[in-house]
Amino acid sequence: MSEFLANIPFLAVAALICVALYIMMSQRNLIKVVMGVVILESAVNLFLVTLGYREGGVAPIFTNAPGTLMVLPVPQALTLTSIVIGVATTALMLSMIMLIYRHTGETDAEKSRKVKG
Amino acid sequence: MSKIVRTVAKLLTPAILLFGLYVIMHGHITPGGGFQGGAVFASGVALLIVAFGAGRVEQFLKEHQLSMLESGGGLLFIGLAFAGLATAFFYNFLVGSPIFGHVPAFGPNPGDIWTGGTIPLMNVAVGMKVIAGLSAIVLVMALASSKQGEDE
Amino acid sequence: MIELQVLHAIVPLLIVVCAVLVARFKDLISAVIALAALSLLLALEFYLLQAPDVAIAEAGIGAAITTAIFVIAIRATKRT
Amino acid sequence: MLRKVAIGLTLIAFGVMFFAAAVTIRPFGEPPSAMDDYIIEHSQQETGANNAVSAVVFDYRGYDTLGEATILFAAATAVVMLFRKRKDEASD
Amino acid sequence: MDALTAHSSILAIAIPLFAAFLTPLVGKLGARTRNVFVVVVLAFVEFLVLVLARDIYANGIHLYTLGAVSPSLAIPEHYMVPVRIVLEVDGLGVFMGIISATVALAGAIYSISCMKHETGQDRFYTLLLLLTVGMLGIQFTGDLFNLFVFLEILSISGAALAAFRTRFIDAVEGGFKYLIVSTVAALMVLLATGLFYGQYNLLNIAAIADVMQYTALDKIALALLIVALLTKSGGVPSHWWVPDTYTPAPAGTSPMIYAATLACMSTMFRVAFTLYGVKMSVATIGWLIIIAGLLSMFVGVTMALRQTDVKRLMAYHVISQGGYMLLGVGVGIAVLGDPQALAAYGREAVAGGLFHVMNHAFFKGLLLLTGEALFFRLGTRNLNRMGGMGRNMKWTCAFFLIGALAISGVPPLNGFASKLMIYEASYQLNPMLTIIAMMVSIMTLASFTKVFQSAFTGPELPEYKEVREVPLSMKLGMGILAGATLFISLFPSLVVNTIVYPAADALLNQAGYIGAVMGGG
Repeated sequence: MSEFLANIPFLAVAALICVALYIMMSQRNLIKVVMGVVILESAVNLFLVTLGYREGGVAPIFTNAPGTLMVLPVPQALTLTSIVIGVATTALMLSMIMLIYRHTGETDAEKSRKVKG
Repeated sequence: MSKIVRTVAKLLTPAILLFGLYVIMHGHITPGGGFQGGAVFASGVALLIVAFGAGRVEQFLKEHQLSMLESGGGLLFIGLAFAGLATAFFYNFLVGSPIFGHVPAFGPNPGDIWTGGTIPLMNVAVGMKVIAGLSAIVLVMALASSKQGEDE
Repeated sequence: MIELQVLHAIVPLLIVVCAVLVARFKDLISAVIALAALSLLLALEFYLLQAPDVAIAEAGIGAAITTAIFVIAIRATKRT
Repeated sequence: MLRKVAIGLTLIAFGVMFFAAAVTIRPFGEPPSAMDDYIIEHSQQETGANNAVSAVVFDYRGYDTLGEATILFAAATAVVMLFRKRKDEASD
Repeated sequence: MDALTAHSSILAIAIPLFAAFLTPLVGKLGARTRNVFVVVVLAFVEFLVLVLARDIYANGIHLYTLGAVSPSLAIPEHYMVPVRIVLEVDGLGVFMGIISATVALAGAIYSISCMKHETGQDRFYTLLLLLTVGMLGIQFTGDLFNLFVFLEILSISGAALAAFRTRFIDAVEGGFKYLIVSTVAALMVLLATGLFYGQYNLLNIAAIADVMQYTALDKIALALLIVALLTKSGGVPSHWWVPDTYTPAPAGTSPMIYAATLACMSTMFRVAFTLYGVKMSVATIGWLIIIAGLLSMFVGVTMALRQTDVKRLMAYHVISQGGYMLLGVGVGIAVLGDPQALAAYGREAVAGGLFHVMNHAFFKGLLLLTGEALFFRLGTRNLNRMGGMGRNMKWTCAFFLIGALAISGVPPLNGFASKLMIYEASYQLNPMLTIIAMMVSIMTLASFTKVFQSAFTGPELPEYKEVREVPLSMKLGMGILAGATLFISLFPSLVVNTIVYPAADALLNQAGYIGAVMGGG
């Protein structure tokens, strides 16, 4: 049981992924679908940072750190990259939705004809 | 947007922008760097756009200027990567040289801004790029959005 | 140390709650606010996980820029 | 109705998979660290940066960062392109 | 020259990237300068890839460690795992590199006249260069996270290009679908990367393959990777985005998006063969891929028979022909654990699948370009409103004939050669596979006969009397791909032996791939 509790961050990641998938599959409003993608991105980011956490470690910055027991730096770098990638894709998706709305007057996946096949 | 928001934006924006620049410059010794600083700076620009409207911001911050700045940042960044090509692409050739070349001792230390080799320069390049890229995205989307609003 | 463990349990749970709120809200602006709250809590969790670099980036990009572009996009389209 | 069942089944499949992964993955806070220990030990000598994350972002994995900057550039280009003025806009 | 060879892998990626950042500035100097600049850059990339290919066929796998003291030093001295990003190019990587660079060059040349009347051309060419970067990047990298990054570059630039003609609603919707599918797929790849990183603290493909234990988490990662990359390569059951994205893609970009799709497919093969290899339950995975392939073939071709939009029809053939590649390589995976069967027909099956990738990139690219040429001159893609174009557009007609005969597997064209290899190999695993594949081939021929009849033969329609042949640069773009198709048709054994078998062997030689990084091997 205590092991189960200790893994709460990982469980939260799993729950976030499920919520994101639910939003993406069940919502017909395209903006909501994009929100699902954003939550999925957040879940993956949280997963990466969680992977790098070391019990009792400090941030991997030597300036004024108390010692060299540090959390892992690589996942943090990966997460930085993935956050910026996330905002880039989100912006492009939202721009496309704005254009779809300009053409059809709808942001609903089914009303605006073919989107989502 | 209401007057309060504008006043707050007027007071807050310079601080946000300055903090963004600070974060970019000290990326190699304190938490932060080009991305974080650029994001903070761009969020200041976003605040301006929300408070004063995209039209007014566009009067002194043109989209094509941002495009140029972004291209410039990208070229500077990849140029620094190319500069290491004598050894390998992305080789940190400035470590040990007089410019940013000091090497700190291993372990915790108070930090020295003249360290990091190409890292501070890359931070600046990426900072330029992120500021320009994110601001351009927000600005263009806001302009398109306000235009779309008028159409209806 | 025990407080830290409690925090490590509570913040992720709050993040999940925010995600569920995003799914439940019909009004898009409310959903965006929930999303922004999720981003801020995520930044807090990153800080707790000793990742201040990522926390700054998430606060700047996730909470500010993403919210801004969502609001812009919603303003240009329908609200629900 | 069919759609709801399909969504439910997919969600259950993914849910079981991810929760199984979350429980079986190693305990939180005790990562293996073959690669990262090298960086913690050597980043100061090799790059001169006190911030190990910066060292990873711009030196050890600088190529990823280049890719990321490229993505931002591509997205900005794409957004500007999508909202560009068109010749036929008057007739639109 | 030696220095150029040593750095050729990174230069092939970095130079178009540099050029992409430069394109907005060069665009200020005028359209002609910019067009020449883009074409010269892509030609130089092609040259670099060929230099790299010569090196690899002579000296084996090419390693490039970014930022290291010496590029060939994948693992830091006195250490046991790779820390930096390593580019690892083997026979497969350079094989796909040649395809991508050639298609990109043809697409760019074709676009010059085709895009003349569009606005925003600077950005068009920037994105075109970035798409090339993405394709080469995912082929050359030896690092899982880097794979994710370049997959995203590819997705964003591909989606933006598909949506380029924003005046058409289909274009924006197609781009949006492509973007959603790609983003979710890329996030799945990232999740799988995280699963590996959490277990082994490694990101390098070779190093992970070396220590892989095939735990429950590895199985989940395998499922995520296969689903994600199968989706991106347009196989059934996640094929629905393909026609919507390809149909509206402008000018020379649809062959490039197609080449990007193939790049994703070859990445899937890389994951299956190199990352997992015999450690996974090969028969199950192999048969799953075979079934996906058969379904793709069948669904694609039956849907294609019903289409009246010329490019949409071709897009459904993209799905159907992708099935052949999956079938060929799937047969190879299914017998991976059985050395005897592997030597008897497994290697040939993989080679056949890869040969079909190459052939198809050229002739389907050609067909997509002819479809765009018809649209360029007629302003419609509807087959029922075309007719008699064979008289006015002789070149386009000839190019179309080459492509159509090749895709239907008519001897002596190259499509026949690669399909024959797949038939022979799959027959030995299960004769039913061959029968289905042949049936699909006949249906393909029927479908393209219909296109030929309605577009090029028959009475000349009065409203198209004034239609002329397409401009020179479009003919040139089509000509490059037609030339490549004809070259392979004339010298199939030469091409197979010099570049296809090395690519297949690179896939099958997992130990070699690992050993190049980890030493020993």
